[in-house]
Amino acid sequence: MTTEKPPADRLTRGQLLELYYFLKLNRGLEEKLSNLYRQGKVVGGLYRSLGQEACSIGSAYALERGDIFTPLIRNLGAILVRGGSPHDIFCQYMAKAASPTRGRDLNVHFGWLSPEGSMPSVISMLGDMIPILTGAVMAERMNGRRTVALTWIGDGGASTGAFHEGLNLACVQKAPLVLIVENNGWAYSTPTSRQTANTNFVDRATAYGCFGAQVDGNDVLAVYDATRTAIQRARQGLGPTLIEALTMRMKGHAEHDDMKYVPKEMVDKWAQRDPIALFERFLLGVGIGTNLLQAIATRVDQELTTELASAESSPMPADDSGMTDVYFGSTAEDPTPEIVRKSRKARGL
Amino acid sequence: MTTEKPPADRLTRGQLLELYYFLKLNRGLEEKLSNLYRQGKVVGGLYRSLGQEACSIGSAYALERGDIFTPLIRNLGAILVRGGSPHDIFCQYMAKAASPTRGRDLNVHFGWLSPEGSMPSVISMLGDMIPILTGAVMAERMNGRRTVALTWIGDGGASTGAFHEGLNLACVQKAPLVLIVENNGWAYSTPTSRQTANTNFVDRATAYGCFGAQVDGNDVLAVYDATRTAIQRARQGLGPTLIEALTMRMKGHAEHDDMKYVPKEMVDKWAQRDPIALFERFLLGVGIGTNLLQAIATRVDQELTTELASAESSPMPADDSGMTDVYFGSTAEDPTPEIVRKSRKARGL
Amino acid sequence: MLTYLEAIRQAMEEEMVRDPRVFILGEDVGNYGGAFRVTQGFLEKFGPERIIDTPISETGLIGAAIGASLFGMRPIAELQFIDFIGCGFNQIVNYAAKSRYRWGGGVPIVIRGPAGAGVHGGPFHSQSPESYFMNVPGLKIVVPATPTDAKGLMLAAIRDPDPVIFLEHKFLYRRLKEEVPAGDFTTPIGEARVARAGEDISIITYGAMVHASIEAADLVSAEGVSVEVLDLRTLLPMDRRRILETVKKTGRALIVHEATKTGGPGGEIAAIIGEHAFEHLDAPIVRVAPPDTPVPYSPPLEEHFLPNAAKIADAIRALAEY
Amino acid sequence: MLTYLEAIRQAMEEEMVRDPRVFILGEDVGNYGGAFRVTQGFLEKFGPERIIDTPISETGLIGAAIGASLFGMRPIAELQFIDFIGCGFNQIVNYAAKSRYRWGGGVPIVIRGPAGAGVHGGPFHSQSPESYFMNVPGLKIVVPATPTDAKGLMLAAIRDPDPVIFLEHKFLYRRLKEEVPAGDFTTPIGEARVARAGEDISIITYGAMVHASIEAADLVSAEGVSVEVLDLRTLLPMDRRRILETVKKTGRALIVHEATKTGGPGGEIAAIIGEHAFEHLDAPIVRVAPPDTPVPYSPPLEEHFLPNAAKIADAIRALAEY
Ligand SMILES: Cc1ncc(C[n+]2csc(CCOP(=O)(O)OP(=O)(O)O)c2C)c(N)n1
Ligand SMILES: Cc1ncc(C[n+]2csc(CCOP(=O)(O)OP(=O)(O)O)c2C)c(N)n1
Ligand SMILES: [Mg+2]
Ligand SMILES: [Mg+2]
Repeated sequence: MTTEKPPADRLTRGQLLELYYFLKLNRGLEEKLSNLYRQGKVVGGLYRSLGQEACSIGSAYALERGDIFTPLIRNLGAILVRGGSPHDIFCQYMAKAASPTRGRDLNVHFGWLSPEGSMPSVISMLGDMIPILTGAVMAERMNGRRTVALTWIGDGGASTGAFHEGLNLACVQKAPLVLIVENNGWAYSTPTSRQTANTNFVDRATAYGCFGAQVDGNDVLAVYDATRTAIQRARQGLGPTLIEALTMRMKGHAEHDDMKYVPKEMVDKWAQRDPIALFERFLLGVGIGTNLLQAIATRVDQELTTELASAESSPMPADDSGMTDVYFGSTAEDPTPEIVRKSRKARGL
Repeated sequence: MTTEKPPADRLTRGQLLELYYFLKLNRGLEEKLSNLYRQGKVVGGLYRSLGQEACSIGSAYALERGDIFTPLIRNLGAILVRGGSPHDIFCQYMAKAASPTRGRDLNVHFGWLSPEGSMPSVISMLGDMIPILTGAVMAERMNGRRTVALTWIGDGGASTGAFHEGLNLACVQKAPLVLIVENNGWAYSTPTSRQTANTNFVDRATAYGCFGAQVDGNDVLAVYDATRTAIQRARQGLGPTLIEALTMRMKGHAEHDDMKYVPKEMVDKWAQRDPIALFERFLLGVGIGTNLLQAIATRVDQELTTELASAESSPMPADDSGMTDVYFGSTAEDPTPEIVRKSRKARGL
Repeated sequence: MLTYLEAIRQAMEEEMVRDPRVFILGEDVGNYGGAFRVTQGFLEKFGPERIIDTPISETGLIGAAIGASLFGMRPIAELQFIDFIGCGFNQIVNYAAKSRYRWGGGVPIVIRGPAGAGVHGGPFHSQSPESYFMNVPGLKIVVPATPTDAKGLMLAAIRDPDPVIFLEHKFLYRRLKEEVPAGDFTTPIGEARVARAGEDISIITYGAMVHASIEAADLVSAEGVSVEVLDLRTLLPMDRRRILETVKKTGRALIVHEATKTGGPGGEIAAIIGEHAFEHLDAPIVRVAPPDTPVPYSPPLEEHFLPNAAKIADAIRALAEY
Repeated sequence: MLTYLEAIRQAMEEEMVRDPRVFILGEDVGNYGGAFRVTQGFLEKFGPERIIDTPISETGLIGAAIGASLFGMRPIAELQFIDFIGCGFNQIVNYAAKSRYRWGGGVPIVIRGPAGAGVHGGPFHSQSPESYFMNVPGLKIVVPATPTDAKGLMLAAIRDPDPVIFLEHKFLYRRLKEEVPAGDFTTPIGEARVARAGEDISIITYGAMVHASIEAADLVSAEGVSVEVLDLRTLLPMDRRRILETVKKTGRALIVHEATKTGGPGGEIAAIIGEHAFEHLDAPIVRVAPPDTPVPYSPPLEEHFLPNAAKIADAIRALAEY
């Protein structure tokens, strides 16, 4: 059904550059969003994945045709890898009519279903996607497909009951699920040490009876490799893997948050380990030239500029366009009281 | 504040006999309830702890003055150890006015709050008591008391989100909580192997970052010792312990359940390890005579007979006695429509 | 002749034979055939891939049902008692209900389980949870009162493109028996049914209270009062047209439900009548419902708590006098 | 002059100084002072034993609040957004609400958090969850509309012996400012307030809609229509007496809420009026409320969704004409 992805050390030059492209696209897109935010054009909050991009890009890149994934707010990069467009993201953040949710929901809260690969939309409540994706791949298995599902959870979200019920169900069902615990040190202002008494999330794999791996979340190839192995095992019917990716959230919870609560040394330490800088060093080491990287950066910027322009100039939704599809094929009733409608009618309105 | 309980090998003869008394009382009480059930006098279902009595008796016996515990349906024995009376239990099961809940709730769903030691009432939804007792001992700690809380959860109940959120919170708070996972092989008809992919529940202790112990749940002294150690640690401020007690449910989920789904060999195997028979052997081994044990059995039977007679002859609640105390100090409004009340009045009723 | 329970079983069984997308998941639905034996024999017939015993995880199993439904399946999630629906609440109101609206992902699932009181189940095995969901756009709530409707509505619920909460009244499970049409038929979701025709007073009700209401109507008919009983069958969407039809005809509305009075579904019904049938009303809109307490366990308390034919008849008489 | 948010903060802060049993737990309430900074400065002032940052565990933290309350404390559980209340739902409706009734264990907790729409928060950060709880005996639901009431009701809620759900309207947090009495006073739970006196039409409303309703009343007063606005302040228990007083005076009832129309709290209000003020009604009972959809995100959609002064004024006019 799918061409299996090679291990990281057998990725082609083209594939390595593609990874680089997505890393740059992810960061560039978020930088453009930051600008929009400062200009007051983002409707609502903006959640950055600065410094964590490798967790999304490396893992999503290991998915294959037909596979399922659901990003959380900091996995915007995964959407890009799986074919989502910056234009859609811009439109989502600006609440435009052309956004995939037609302005009904925000940021990465959108999705699609396709034989090429699906992205069931996330909701805000952390943990809920774990049982939902478990059910998704159980369905796929019932239909004879060997689809794998990938999703993420934060060090904070791992405290939810839905995490537990979902992962436990996935394990007892040997469902082909790969769950990445993105341990970035913080859940909003709460440090991981106040989230759980054992901050080594990979230890949970034993408890649930699944495979476990801990990986440098700032090393895109390490993330890729760990995810790829987990996906292969899942596809073979061996059940879920919990991958703990160690990383750091290099911006506040959202743009309004100056993260004063984070010790400066912690930021400084992780600044040395920026995933894009690390990967550039690697690429230069395997003989890829600066000019190539520069070209990619330029291409990324051009693409983003074009898509942003188009998104910015697109209209907001018509005010009465939010009434359809609560139930299949129907439009919600206008709540205007009967006597108001009658009185309007009487007045010829 | 409390006299610490000695380790099992330093329990006095009197204490050993007390343990034996409670084991016999637990079993005898349930046998009387079974009789009542067959006579149609139990209102609702009857849930036995046959074969698991040591898990409740041994652990509750390790509690000290002021400590808190909440039994689940199969921890009736713990209620007896902590001063609950068979009379109350009979009344609960027969829905009598004299039951601790005045007929409002059933079986072990009752409780009390007292400086001597409290039993916050359980509810049906499994797992919920874990965060609730965590909060209880957090409150005690805030008030400078070194109270410990003990509760149980089944191999099935351990799959709930409340288990996860509660235990995780207790661990990160280093709350003085002792949680016994009573692994009796089944959750209703569901074998533990379909409940979780790792049936070794003690492995979860590592995941949550608390102490763990696995114990023979049919050995009342082993259960006592493990719980005692856990309680001591908790009282010292070292945080929770998860104790896995290995046992077997020797009756159906409730009396209506013939547990056809349990392999005969499994029942036969565990029948060799009846916790009361095992403890009798131990007692005889340390020189306690059969006559003493027989005397206890007789005393238990006499007590139960008296309490049952009194409970049976006590009245059902008055039909309008269930309207108070929804809110503090108030009575729920009679829902009879106003026009009915007016019409009754008009007719002089 | 099928009992209410057998009608539900038959609907699911027949539909599973017809439609390979249908599967059932829940606690003890396989090995045991469900706590009430609604799925008895299903494991043997359909195998463990389609009859799935889950861990005790309402959030997990409802979540899995949602996920499977997004990928073409028609899952039926059984709750051992409907009271446990609070443990999976968030998945229902925040994922299932809003999914289609937000991003187009339809969630055709059925969440079903034994609801209602009358069997001395106490506060946690007797609840009527419908009001939790009455204000949640995107959900449908189905409350069959008869074996025939139980079958027809179950078939409709499974085939419905949207999430349906299917409340089975456990008091009716084995107490009601009737001739149920064989084979494939559906009872449309959203359509009430005149369970008993009458002229003077309209009772609007659902579930087990349909039977108490009919009994009451029969009681007072000897006194010359003609009562129409409307069985809503579906609470969401609510059949406003038929509610207004009967009330406009009789001019007197009596709402009966087993959910406690304050905040129960009767409020919505009263609001519909108060807005749209105002000019036809000859008497106050009256509700007969339990007091605002948990469902008590002991038989005398539970009996006092629940509406019954006598209490309903009293309200009919007072309304007739008015 | 205090904002609505500052009034809530002041109430909690003053009560924590007065009463050592009061403590706060929630996500990011300490380190960060809460997502909306309602508890800003509290960690420094009261220390980590009384301002507890919990894991992301609504069932856990609400459960812990319940447990602590049974042992003499007066916990305040903050939900980061009230939308997450569905994740702790079971603890609220099955433990907290029923505990006193079942076995005598009173649960004096406050569960509070930002509710309501108008800030483009989308479907999961804009909800009005009150209807989930309207049919749950044992709970109280408080919905302050002004800074003064926010303070007085918060003090009353903390001191209340029973579980209180305290819905703070996030749209009002920093938009409303008024002179709030200093120091200790309470606003009784269960008592509505005439927010604007009038003679011709009664608006029954609560929360942010009180302000839209007053605005509408002002609009139409130029047209000679005198509108009374009743601010319920508490949804459970509901102040039936004051609802009936105003409706009996005016004979015309308009219910306004931000919860979606079907199954919203307006139903209960309509039922109360339809039963007890029937003879005084001169016009249908009318509800102005959003359509039955999730709360949409994009500003034009959200504006279309929400009631506002213009829509309310239209209903007033139609009622006045009737
Ligand atoms: C069930 C639930 N409770 C609360 C929230 C509010 N919330 C949104 S993000 C967040 C912090 C998440 O931290 P983490 O899971 O570590 O992810 P990160 O932000 O670090 O990527 C919180 C508390 C939520 N989304 N869901
Ligand atoms: C949240 C929740 N879901 C479902 C149930 C219904 N239920 C009651 S007991 C039970 C089985 C419990 O098994 P286990 O936890 O292993 O305890 P045991 O009966 O073996 O003592 C189930 C499913 C429940 N009480 N709570
Ligand atoms: Mg994090
Ligand atoms: Mg068990």
